[in-house]
Amino acid sequence: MSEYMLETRELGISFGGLKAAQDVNLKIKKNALYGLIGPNGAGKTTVFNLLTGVYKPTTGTFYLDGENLTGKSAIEINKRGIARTFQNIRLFSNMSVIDNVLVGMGNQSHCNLFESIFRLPRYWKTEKELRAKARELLRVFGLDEERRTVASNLPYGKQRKLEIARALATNPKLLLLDEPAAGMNPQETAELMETICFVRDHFDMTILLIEHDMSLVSGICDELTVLNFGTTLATGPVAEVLSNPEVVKAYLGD
Amino acid sequence: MNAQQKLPAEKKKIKLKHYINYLLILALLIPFSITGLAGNIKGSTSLLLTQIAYSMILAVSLNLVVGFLGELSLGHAGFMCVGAYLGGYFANQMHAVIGSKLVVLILSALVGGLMAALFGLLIGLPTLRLKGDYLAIVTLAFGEIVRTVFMNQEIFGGALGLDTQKYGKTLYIAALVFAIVTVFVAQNLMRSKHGRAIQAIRDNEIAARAMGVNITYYKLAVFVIAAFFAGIAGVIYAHNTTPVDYGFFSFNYSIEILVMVVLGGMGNITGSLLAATVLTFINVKLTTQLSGDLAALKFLLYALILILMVMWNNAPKLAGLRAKVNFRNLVLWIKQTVFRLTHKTPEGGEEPPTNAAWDKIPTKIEMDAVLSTDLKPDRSFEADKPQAPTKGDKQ
Amino acid sequence: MKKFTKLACLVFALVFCAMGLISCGSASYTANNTTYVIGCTGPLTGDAASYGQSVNNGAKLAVKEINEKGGLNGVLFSFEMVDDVAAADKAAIGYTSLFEKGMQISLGSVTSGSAKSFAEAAKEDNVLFMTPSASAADVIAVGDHGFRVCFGDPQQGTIAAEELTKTYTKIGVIYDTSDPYSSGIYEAFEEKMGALNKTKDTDYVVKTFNKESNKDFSTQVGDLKAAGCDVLFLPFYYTEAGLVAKKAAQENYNVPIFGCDGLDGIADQLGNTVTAEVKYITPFDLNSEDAAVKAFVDAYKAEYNALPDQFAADGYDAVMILFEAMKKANVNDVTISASDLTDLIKPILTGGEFKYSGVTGKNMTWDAEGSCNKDANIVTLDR
Amino acid sequence: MNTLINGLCLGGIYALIALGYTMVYGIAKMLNFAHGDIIMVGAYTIFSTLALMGHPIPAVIVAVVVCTVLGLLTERVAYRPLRGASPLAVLITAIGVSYLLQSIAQLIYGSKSQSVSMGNLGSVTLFNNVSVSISSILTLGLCLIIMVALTLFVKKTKVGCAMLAVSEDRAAAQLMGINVNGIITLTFAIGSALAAFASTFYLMQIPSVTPTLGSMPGIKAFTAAVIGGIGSIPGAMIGGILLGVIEKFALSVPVLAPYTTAIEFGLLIVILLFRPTGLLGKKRREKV
Repeated sequence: MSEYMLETRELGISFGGLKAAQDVNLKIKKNALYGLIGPNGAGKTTVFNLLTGVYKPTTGTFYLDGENLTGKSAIEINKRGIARTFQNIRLFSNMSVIDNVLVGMGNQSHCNLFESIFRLPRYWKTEKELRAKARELLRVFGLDEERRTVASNLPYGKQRKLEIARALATNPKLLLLDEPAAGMNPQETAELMETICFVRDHFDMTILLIEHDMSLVSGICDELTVLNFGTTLATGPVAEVLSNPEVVKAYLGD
Repeated sequence: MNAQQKLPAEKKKIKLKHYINYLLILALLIPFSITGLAGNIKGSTSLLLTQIAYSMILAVSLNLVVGFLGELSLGHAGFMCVGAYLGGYFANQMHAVIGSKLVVLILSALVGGLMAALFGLLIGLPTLRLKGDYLAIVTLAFGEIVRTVFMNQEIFGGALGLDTQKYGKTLYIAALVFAIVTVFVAQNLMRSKHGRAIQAIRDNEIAARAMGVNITYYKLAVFVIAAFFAGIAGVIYAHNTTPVDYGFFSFNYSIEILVMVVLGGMGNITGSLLAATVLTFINVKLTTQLSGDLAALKFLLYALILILMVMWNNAPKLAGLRAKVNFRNLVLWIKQTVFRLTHKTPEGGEEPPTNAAWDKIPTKIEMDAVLSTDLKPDRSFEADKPQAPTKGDKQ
Repeated sequence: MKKFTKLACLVFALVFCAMGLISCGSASYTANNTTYVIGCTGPLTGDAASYGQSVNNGAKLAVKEINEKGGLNGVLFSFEMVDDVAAADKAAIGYTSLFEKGMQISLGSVTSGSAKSFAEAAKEDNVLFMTPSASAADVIAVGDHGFRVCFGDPQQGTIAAEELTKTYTKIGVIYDTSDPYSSGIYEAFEEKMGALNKTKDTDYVVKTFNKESNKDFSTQVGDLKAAGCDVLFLPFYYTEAGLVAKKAAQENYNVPIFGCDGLDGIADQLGNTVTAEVKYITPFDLNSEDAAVKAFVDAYKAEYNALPDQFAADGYDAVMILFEAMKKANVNDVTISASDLTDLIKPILTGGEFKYSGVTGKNMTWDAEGSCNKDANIVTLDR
Repeated sequence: MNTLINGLCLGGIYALIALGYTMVYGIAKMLNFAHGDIIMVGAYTIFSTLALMGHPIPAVIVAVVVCTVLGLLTERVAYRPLRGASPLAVLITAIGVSYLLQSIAQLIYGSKSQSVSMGNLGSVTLFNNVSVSISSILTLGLCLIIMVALTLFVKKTKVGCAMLAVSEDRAAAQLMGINVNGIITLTFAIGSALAAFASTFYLMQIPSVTPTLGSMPGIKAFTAAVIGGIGSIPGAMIGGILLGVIEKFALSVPVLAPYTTAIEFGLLIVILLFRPTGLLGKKRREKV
C-alpha cells in the first residue's frame, strides 16, 4: 500500500501533434480533497479521461493506491476503484433515480445473465442487497424520496448530486469530479461544498476535482495543481499556489 | 454513523404491472386453447393467432435491441429467415425419427433459435462498434444477404422454397407459449442488473462505460438473445407455412416488425405485444376482406393508419391534445360520469381531468402503451450540449 | 392505476373469450350459400400484381358469362380472389378465409410458391383446385385434389430445348434465379440439352438475374451478344422479357427472342424500338382466328378496355372448365360442401371422357396427377 | 470493358438517387424511405407526359416539377409535423408515405408494367471496338455534372453554407438566424428534383414503369450513400458507382451471378468494417 491514493508520473497524451497533456505529476494523499484548475483548454478533462481509461496515455504511468493502472480499460479501472462525474451531466436520463445508482452498483453483483433471467435465488438475494444499499446512498444525498422519478425530471442541483451518488455507487477509492459547480448559483455551490466535504468524511473518500469556481476551490481543497497548455504550472497547498505569480498571470493574462 | 437507521421498506405487494404481459398473452391463449383443444377452431383464427404469436415474439425481441439497447436494427427478418430455413430443415430430418410433432417443434425451435443466435453473434461481433444508422444499414444488408444465400441453395428448395411439414391447427397454442417464454426472458432480463446496464448504454454510452458497464458484452448479448427469439419465430413460421418462402423475409418485413416496436413504444414490452396483435390483426383483415379489385386499397389504408398513428403519438404540436384526449382520461372521464350519475350531488370543486398527476408516476409499463410512445429523445438537437436542466431550476 | 389496469385486462380477457367462442369452427361453411363460390388467391399488389390482376379479370369474365347464361341449373356463380402478394403465408391465410366464406371449389393460386401453400392448406379440407398458371411440378404433386390449366415447367423447358436446337446453333439463355417458374423451366431445359448432347457455353450460354434487384439487363444482353448467340431464350414473364428485348434492340442485337407462356402479354411491353422476331410457346394466341378465342378477346376488350394475356385466358378457362365439369356432374345443390364437390368432380376430370376446348387449347384432358394434356403451339408475335 | 461501362452507367443512377438520400439525411437527419417512390412517381409522370406530348424533354421538365412539388408536399404534410420527434417516428411515416405512393400509383395506372420509350439515341464506337450507347454516356456525364454542381452549390453559395450549418448543428444554426425549416424544405426540393433526374436515367436504362419500381433502387442507393459516407456528396457518387460496377461484374460471372445481391450488401459490410463511417464519411468523436 502506498502513501498516496493516486500518483501519476509524467502522464501525457498527444493527439497527432497536439500535446493535450504532458508530464502531469500528481500525488494525492489518501482522504485528500485535491483540486485541479487551469484556464479553458488546459487539459484538465483530458487528465480525467486518461485516469478513467477513456484515452490511453501515450507517455507516463499512474498508480492507484500503489497499483499500476496505466493502459487498463475503462471497465478495469472502474473496478479497481476510480469513479468520475462529467462536466456535462451524463445521467441515464430515461431511467429512474434508483436505477441510475443501481447501474453504478453493477460491479458489486455477481449474478450472471442466466441467474437473472430465471430468477434464481442469488438474483433475489443480490437484488435485495443492492436495493437496500442504493436507497441508503440516495438517502445520504437526500434523493430517497425521489427514487422513482425519471432522472431527467430532477432539478439541476439534484442531477449533480445524483451523478455523484452514482459514481459513489461503484464503490470507488478515488472520486473524480469534473466541474461539479458548473451552472450553479452561489447558494447551490455552498450546498455542494458541504456535500463534497460530507462525502469525503462519510465515505472516507479521496477526491480529485476540476473546478473554475475559485470560492469552491479555496474553500474546500487541501492541495492544488494548476495546468496550462497541458503542462503543470504549479502545485502545492491552496494558498501557496493561488498566490503564485505565474498562476495569476495564466488566469488574468499579462 | 446514523446511517444504520431503518429505511421505510419497499411495500411488498404483488404488482400487476409485473404480470400484465403474461395476462395479455394468457387472455389470448386460454379461451382459444379451450376451443382449439376441443378441435373446434376456425382455420383462419388459428392462422391469425399463430401469426400474432410470432409477431409478438419478433416485436418483443426487436424491442430488446431497439427500445432497450437503443440500436436500430433493420435486419430482424434475416434472423427469422435463418431460423425458418435451418429450423425447418432440421424439423424435416427429425420428422422421420421422432413421431411427436410437438417434440419436433420444440427441438427445431431450439436448433433454429441457436442457429439464428450464432448468426447474430457472427454479425454482431465485428459490427456492433458501428454507430447508429451505420449499424442499421449493416443489419439491413445482413437480412438481404441471408435470404439471397438461402434462396440459391438447392437443399433448401431453391427459388420455390423449403418444403416443411405443417404442424396443424393447434400450432398457435405452442406459438403463444413461446411468446410467453419470450416475454419471460425479455422482462426478467430487463428488470435485472443486466437490464439496467443495457438501458444505461442506451441512455448514455460514455457514462455507462465510466460506471464499469461492459458495453461490448451487453450489446452482443442483447443482439444474440434477440436473434435467438427471431429464430424461434422463424421456426414457428416454418411449421405454419410451407413452402418457407425466401421472399417473405425481405427488408419490408423487418420494417413491419420495427413499426410494431415503434408504435408500441420503445422499451415497452406491453406496447410491443399490443401493437403486434393490433397490426397483425389489421393486416390480415385488410388482406382477406379487401379481395379482388379492392386489394390495391389495402396498402393505402394501411399507410394512412400508420401515418396517422405515428402523427398522433409523436407530433410535438399535438402534445397538448394528446394530454387531453387519451385512454387514461377516457377512463377517468367514465369514472367521473359514473360517479356523477350514481352520486347525483354535484361536487363544486371537482378538478378537471389533467394529465399532470399521472406524469409523475414513472412506470414504464402503461396500459395505453399503444397511445404513448416514449422514445429516445432526438439527439440531433442536443448533439454535444449539456443535458438541458429542467426549467426554472438553474437561476 | 392499478384498478384501471385490472379493468383493462378484464375487458381484454372478456373480448377474447367472446372471440374464442365465436371462432368455433362450423362443420359446414357452405350452408348459407346462394351461389356456387369459386375462390382463388393471387398477387393483387406488389411486384407480381399484374399477373394476379389478369387472372382475376379473366375469371370474373367467365363467371359473368356463365351467369348471363343462367348459371348451372339456375344457380349463379360468384368468384372471389384474395390478395396473397405472391407469398406463401398469405396464400394460406387467403385460403382459410375463402374456405370460411363458403368457397366450394377453387382456382388455387396464381404463382407457384403460393399455389403450393394453397394446395397444402386445401388438402386437409379436400378442396379441388384448378390453377390457371402455377406451373411448378410440385404444386399439383401435393395431393390428388390439384389440377392445372397451364403447361408444367418441365414440359415447356423440354419443348423449348427441342425446338431451339432445330433451328439455332448457339442459344443465349437468361433466367431468373429467384423465380421458381423461371428456374423450373431452365432446369428442364438444361436436362434436355444434356440429353441432346449439347454442352453449356458452346451450344448455349446461360446468364441469370434476380428480378427483385437487377432489372438492368445490359450486362446479360451484352455478354450474350459478345458470345455470338443467334437466339435469346427467355423463360420468364413478359415484364422482364420486355426489358431484355428493348435492351437488345438498344444494343442493335436483333436476334429472335424465344420464350414460354409467361411471355404472352409482351406485345405492349416492347415499345417501338424492338424489331426482333418474338416467338413463344403458348396455348393461347391472341390473334387466333378461332371463334372461341375471338369471342373471348372481344368480350375482354369490351369489359376491361385492354387486351387479355395468357394469365387472363388461363383464368377464364379455369373457371369454364370447373363449370363444365360441374355441369357434367350435374351438381344441383348450391350448399354442397367443398369436399363433396371435389369427390364429384375429380373422377370426371380424370375419367378420360371429359374434354374441354377453350381459349387456351382444344380437347384438353387431365391425367391422374392433375396436369393438363393439350397441344403446345409456338406463336410468333404479330406486330 | 462492356461490363465496366454498364456498371458505371447503372452506378450513375444509383449515385443520383444516393445524392438525394444523402442530402436529406445530412440535413434533416432522417432516412427518407419514400425517396425511391418519388423516383417511381417521376417515372410515371414521364410516362404520362410522353404519351401526351411525345417528346422526352418536356416530359423530363414536367417530371422535375411534379417530383419537386411532391417532395415539398410530403415534407410539409408528413414530416414537418414530426420535427423534433424521435427520428424513428419520422422513419415510420416515411415508410407510410412510401406505401401510400405505391398504392396510389397502382390505383391510377394499374399494376401492369408500362413500357416507356425514351427514344434510342444510338451508340458510338470507341477504341477497341467497344460500342457505348449514347444514353449511357449521357447518364454518366449528367450525373457527374449534377454532382459537381451540387458540390459547388453547397460549398460556394450562401444557402449552401446555411445547409452545412443546419446539418452540423440545427439548434445553433437556428440561433444564427438561419431559417431551419426553410433549409430543410429546400433540401427536400433538391432531393426530389434529383429523384426526377434519376427516374429519367433509370428509364433510359430500364424502360418500363411499375408501382414498385422505386423500392429496390431506393435501398441500393441508400447502401451506396452509406458506402460513400452518408452526408457526403462525393461519397454518394463514389458509393453509387462502386455499387453499380460491382453489381455488373458479379452478374457477368456465372458462379457469382445468383449471389449478386449478397455480394453488393456484403461489400457494404466489409467497407464499414474497415471504415466505420463509409469511404468519405467524417469521423465524429464524441467529446467526453
